[in-house]
This record gives sequence, C-alpha cells and structure tokens, in this order.
Amino acid sequence: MSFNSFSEFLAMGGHGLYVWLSYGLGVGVIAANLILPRLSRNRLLAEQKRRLRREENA
Amino acid sequence: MAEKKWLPRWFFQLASPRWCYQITGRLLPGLLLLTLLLLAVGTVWSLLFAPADYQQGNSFRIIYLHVPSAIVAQSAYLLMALAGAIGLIWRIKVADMVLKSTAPIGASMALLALVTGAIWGKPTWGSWWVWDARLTSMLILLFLYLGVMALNSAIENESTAARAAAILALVGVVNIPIIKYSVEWWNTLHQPATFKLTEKPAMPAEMWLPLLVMVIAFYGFFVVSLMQRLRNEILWRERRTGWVRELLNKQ
Amino acid sequence: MSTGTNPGNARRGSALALFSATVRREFLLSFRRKSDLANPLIFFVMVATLFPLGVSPEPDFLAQLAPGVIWVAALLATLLSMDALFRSDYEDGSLEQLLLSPQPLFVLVLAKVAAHWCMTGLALTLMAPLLALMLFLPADGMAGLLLSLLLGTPTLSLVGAIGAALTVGLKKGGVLISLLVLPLYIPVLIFGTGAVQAAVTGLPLAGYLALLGALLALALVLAPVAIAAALRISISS
Amino acid sequence: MSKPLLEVNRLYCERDDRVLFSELEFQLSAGEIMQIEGQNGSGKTTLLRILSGLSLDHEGEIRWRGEPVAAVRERFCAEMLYLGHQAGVKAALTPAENLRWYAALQPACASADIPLALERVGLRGYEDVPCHALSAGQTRRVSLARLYLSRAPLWILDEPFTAIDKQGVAAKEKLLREHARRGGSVILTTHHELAIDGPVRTINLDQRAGTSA
Repeated sequence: MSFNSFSEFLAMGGHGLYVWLSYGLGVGVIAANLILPRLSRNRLLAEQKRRLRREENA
Repeated sequence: MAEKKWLPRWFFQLASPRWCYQITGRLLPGLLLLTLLLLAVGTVWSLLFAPADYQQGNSFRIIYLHVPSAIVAQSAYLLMALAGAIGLIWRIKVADMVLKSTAPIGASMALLALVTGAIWGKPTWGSWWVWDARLTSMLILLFLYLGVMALNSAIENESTAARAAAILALVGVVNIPIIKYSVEWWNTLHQPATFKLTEKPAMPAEMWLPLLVMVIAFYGFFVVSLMQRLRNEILWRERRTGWVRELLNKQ
Repeated sequence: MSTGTNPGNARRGSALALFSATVRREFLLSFRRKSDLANPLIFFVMVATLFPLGVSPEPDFLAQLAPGVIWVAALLATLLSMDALFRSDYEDGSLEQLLLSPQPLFVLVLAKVAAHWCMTGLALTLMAPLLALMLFLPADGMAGLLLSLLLGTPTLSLVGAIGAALTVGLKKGGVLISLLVLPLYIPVLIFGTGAVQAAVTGLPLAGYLALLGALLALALVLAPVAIAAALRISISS
Repeated sequence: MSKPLLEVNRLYCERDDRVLFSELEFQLSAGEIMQIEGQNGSGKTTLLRILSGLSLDHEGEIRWRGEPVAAVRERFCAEMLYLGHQAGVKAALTPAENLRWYAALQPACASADIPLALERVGLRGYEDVPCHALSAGQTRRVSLARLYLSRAPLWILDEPFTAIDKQGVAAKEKLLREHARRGGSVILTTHHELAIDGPVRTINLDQRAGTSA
C-alpha cells in the first residue's frame, strides 16, 4: 500500500487531477467498447427479427 | 475436393462464419469474466500498491494505462493488416469482418494512449502536448486508423469496402516502421531529449508487474471487444442465410 | 479466326511501347486541357503567399519557415492534383479498357503516374526557386530544396496514386483521399525539410537524399502493385 | 472446335441485398451469338462485367477454353473484347488517337487498320476532330470501330447499338454475323430486336433470380 489515508490516495501527491482524469477516461473508453457492441447487437437482432416477420407476412 | 463438385462453393464459404460465430459465442463469457478480473486487479494494483516514481511522483501511475493502450493500438493495426492480407489472398469473409471490427477498437486505443500521454505530460513537461516522438507516432497511427475507417464506410458494397480497406491497411503497415523511424529522427533533430515517455532503465518488479497485468488485461479486453463486434458483423453479413434465420426464430 | 499471331513475342516487345504510348496519351490529354495543368502550380504559389500574410513578413523569420512551408505547399499541391489521376478515365470507361488489357497493369499504372509526376511534381520542383525567393530561403539551401523535391515528389505521386485508385469509384473521393494519404506523406516531408535545413546550415546533404532515394525506390517497387490491386477493387463493385 | 470457348458453372451473384442470379450455367462455343435478356436492373450489365473479369464480386466458376479464367487471365484478356456502357472514349482526343491507344492496350489490334476501321463506322474525315465535338452517336461509333480492329474471338458487348441509327445497326448486325461465321462468338445485351439470320441463343435473367438458401 503506497498511501496512508483515503484522502492521500485521492490527492495522489498533488497529481490527483491527472491520475483520476486518465483513469476515468480509461474506464470510459473500455466500458464504451464493451457496451456499445452489446447495444448494437440488440438493435441488430431486433431489426432482423422485424425483417423476418415482415418477409413471412409478405 | 470430391464433394466440392456437387456442393456449391458458397456453401463452404458460409460454413466458416457460422463456425466462427458459434465458437466465439462459447468463448466470450469466460473471456469477459477473465478480462474484467484482470482489469480490476491491474487497476487496484497500479493505483494503490505500485510505488510512486521517485521523479514523477504519482502521475507515474498513468503509465499503467498509457503503455497497455499504446501496445494494443499497435498490435491491433498489425492484426488488421494481417486480416486484410488473408482476406485479399484467400477471399475469406471472416477476415474481412475482422478487419472492419478491429479498426474502431484500435482507433479508440490509440486515442486513449494519446490522451493519457497528454495528461501525463502536463505534470511532467508542464504542458498538455509536447511533440514527443512516441506521442507523434501514436497520433499518426490514429490518423491511419481513421483513414481505414473512413474508406470502409465510404464504399457501399461491403466486399469492395473490405478489400479496399485491406489494401490501405497493408500500405499503412509497410509505412508504420518508416513513419516511426522518421519521426524519431525528426524528434532528435528538433528536441533535446528530456523526459522520454516510458523509457525507464530497469524498472523494479513492483512497478513492472502491475504493468504486465495491465497489458494482459488490455489484450483480453481487445479480444473480447473484437469478438463482440465480429459477431455483430457476422450476423449482419449473414442475415439472409438459413442459420441466422433459425437463430433469430429461436430467440 | 483464332488467336492467329503468337502473342508471347508480341507482348514482350509491346510493354515498352505501351508505356510510351500511355505517357504520350497523358501528355496529350493534359496539354489539351491546359487549365488542369496550371491549377496545382497556382495553388502552390498561393499557399506560399498566405504564410507571410498570415504569420509575418519578417525576412529572418520567413527564412526559418521557408523549407517547411515550401515542402508542405508542394505536398498539398500534389495531393490536390491526385484525385484527377484516374477519375476522368473512370467516368468515361477508359479505365475498364485499361484493366482489360492483357499487358501487365503495373506498367500502365507506372506510365500514368510518371506522366502525372512530370506535370505536377517536376513542375513544382522547377517552380520552387521562385517560392524560395519569396520566402527568403538562404541561397545555400537552394540545391537542397531542388534535389529533395526532385527525389521526394515522385514518392508523393506514387503514394497519392494509391489513394486515388482506392477512392476512384466514390463521388466524394477528393476529401477522403487526403485523409488516407496525408499520414503516409509524413516521412517524405520530414526527410525533405530535413534536407533543406541541412543545406541551409551547411551540413552534408547526402544522408537525407539517400533516405529520400530509398523511399522512392521502395515506393517504385511496391506502389504500382498496390495501385493496380486498388484499381481492380475499385472498378469491381 | 469441340471444346466450348466459355463455360459458366453455378454462377451466383447478389447486389444490394438482391440475388440477381444463382445457379446460372451456360456454355458458349465458337460461332455462337448469345443475347442476354431481362428487365432493367435484372443484372445484364453485371453479368457481362463478371464475364469480362471486371467484377470480382460473385461466386461460381468461369472457364475459358477449359481453364479457370483467373488462371489464364492474360490470354483471356488478349482474346476478349469488351464494350461497356461507357464508350471508353476520351473527349479531348481525336477518334484516331483514341483508337491508337486502344491498339497499344490490345497487342492483337494493328494500329495500321485504324483508318479503315474509322471508315467502316462512317467517321472518315473526322480523324482529327476531338471527340467532344462529335455527337453521341458518333462517339459511340468511335468505340464500335474497335470491333473492326479486333481479332479477338470473344466479343462481350453491352448495349452496343445505343445512339446508333438504323443503317448503322444493320451494318453492325452484319458484322456480328460475319464474326460468328469466322468462328468468333458474341455475348451481348440489346434493346433492339436482333435481325440476324442464323441461331441466336438467349438467356433470360428475369427467370433466373432466386433466393439464397
């Protein structure tokens, strides 16, 4: 453990802004990359199911 | 070869995306779990337990994001070019889809590497951007990714788009070493070497071990994200085939 | 009437004839449309004019800027002219005939790029001293400027032609081509300006020129293959 | 002449989510004329582009003189003449200059025949007029003059008679007939009723459209 207290951990020895900004962005980019394909998969499946129904009715 | 005579060729070509879809479907949950675990361990380790650098202080911890994303961004380009070559030579549809799916992930990794590099630069160099050789090469890599993505989306016919993007990716991969070399050279001409991003002589184990974990975690993340996108792409391209219809009906 | 003549012998002799026929055709086409010929050159001068106006007319300052400005202007002018390389051939169907020739495609492609370079890259190189004067480039740098442009612009044409071939089937190809090609131009730009700066400060030029030559050799070998493949792909949809 | 010149096996092609044709099979022997029929958008042009080797986006096999086209591409290109939708004529060049470049592309064409070919399509006296000064029909005839230059056995012609007047069409039909009699073969699309005595095979693409399994 490199820190003695939680507030010290947050402060990161004065570099808190930079470190937390970076990690925030990192989490954001990774989460976006994992979640967006999932959303587009759901959209794709719904779309294709609708198309299938349309074709069967036609 | 014998049965190839009476089965149409496209049957064999269809077989492989389907197989690919199924195998990735089986691998994906486990890999996702493993990746999230590694990411969590790596993040906690690098933020809490890794020692601060004696010169850079705690801003050194940004390296644990910057280096893995930079490594993945570069490897992803290699993979993309490889997939492009395979797609061009053997006309394998899945390779085309891998190429298309890799580009956005690689681009986002390059972007992350750039932004974290810039943020790291503020406390270290005193400004948000320095024309450091590594950052500049990464910026150019991002441009190359954007070019491949733009070309892929500009051409409507999917197989034409994939082949064109493959050519561009191959041209890019020939150029990357040249670009890197030229940028490094330019950098030494114009800037006295000060702090180099991630050029540590003999990093102690408590520093590079979490870095290793993060690199592996990022590779895992890349594979998971690639599989997700690839599966979407397969579903889309194969949407009129029997097995996708079945799959849709089952759900 | 079947094949009749022996195509093997005819083919070997005619690749060279085809090269010169294509170069001649390209020249003829450009001289019949003189405005296309002049446009990149005018652009070249205009960009160079913008810098003193936008930055500062101070001679010392401009002299420092000159190598980079001239090289960037040459690079952009080449890029600007690239889109037209295959476009008119694509629109009137000549490109189809070109692709259906039994002759090796890279010869044809090389001929087109060579002709294109003569009318842009070479012309830009010959115009460069004028810009060097306008931007107060020290006289010592002139040789470096001319030699580096002479060796560098063919690479720009070859690499740009890959972009042109990839985007020839697209309506909005003009913008896309710069996005694809500009990152690939960076090494040429770095070594080109490096050569000029070395010449200005009296350092030896040979290393830079050798590197530019190496880039050109690599482009000469690889680019025609890529251009030919890209053309086949672009026309196939 | 027992072996067919061109052999098409299980050709499958889709464009924009639509199957244009699947399981298309035919053989073309020397001396045959084949007309591709179908409504607009049925894939006539696409089929001709596939046969000529311009379009790669298809599945199935095409053989030239018994060998896969991709393997004998150079020979196939030397023995094939393709006339596309666009004339392939440069507006800034004169008819003679256009044909000279074409002759350079196709070594089987003799550039010495160019004046004769231009005379046959009725462009005598226009040799040194830039093509942008010619009418649409005249421009089309410049590209048709290739038929008189070419010694290629296979002609693939996409709407060769557009913008050509009646007499011109009759002359071209005669030319096709002669070409077939000399042992050449032709694949063409046209909106005209072909008036060629002798057998003309037809393939109708409207009946070929199907769905993929």
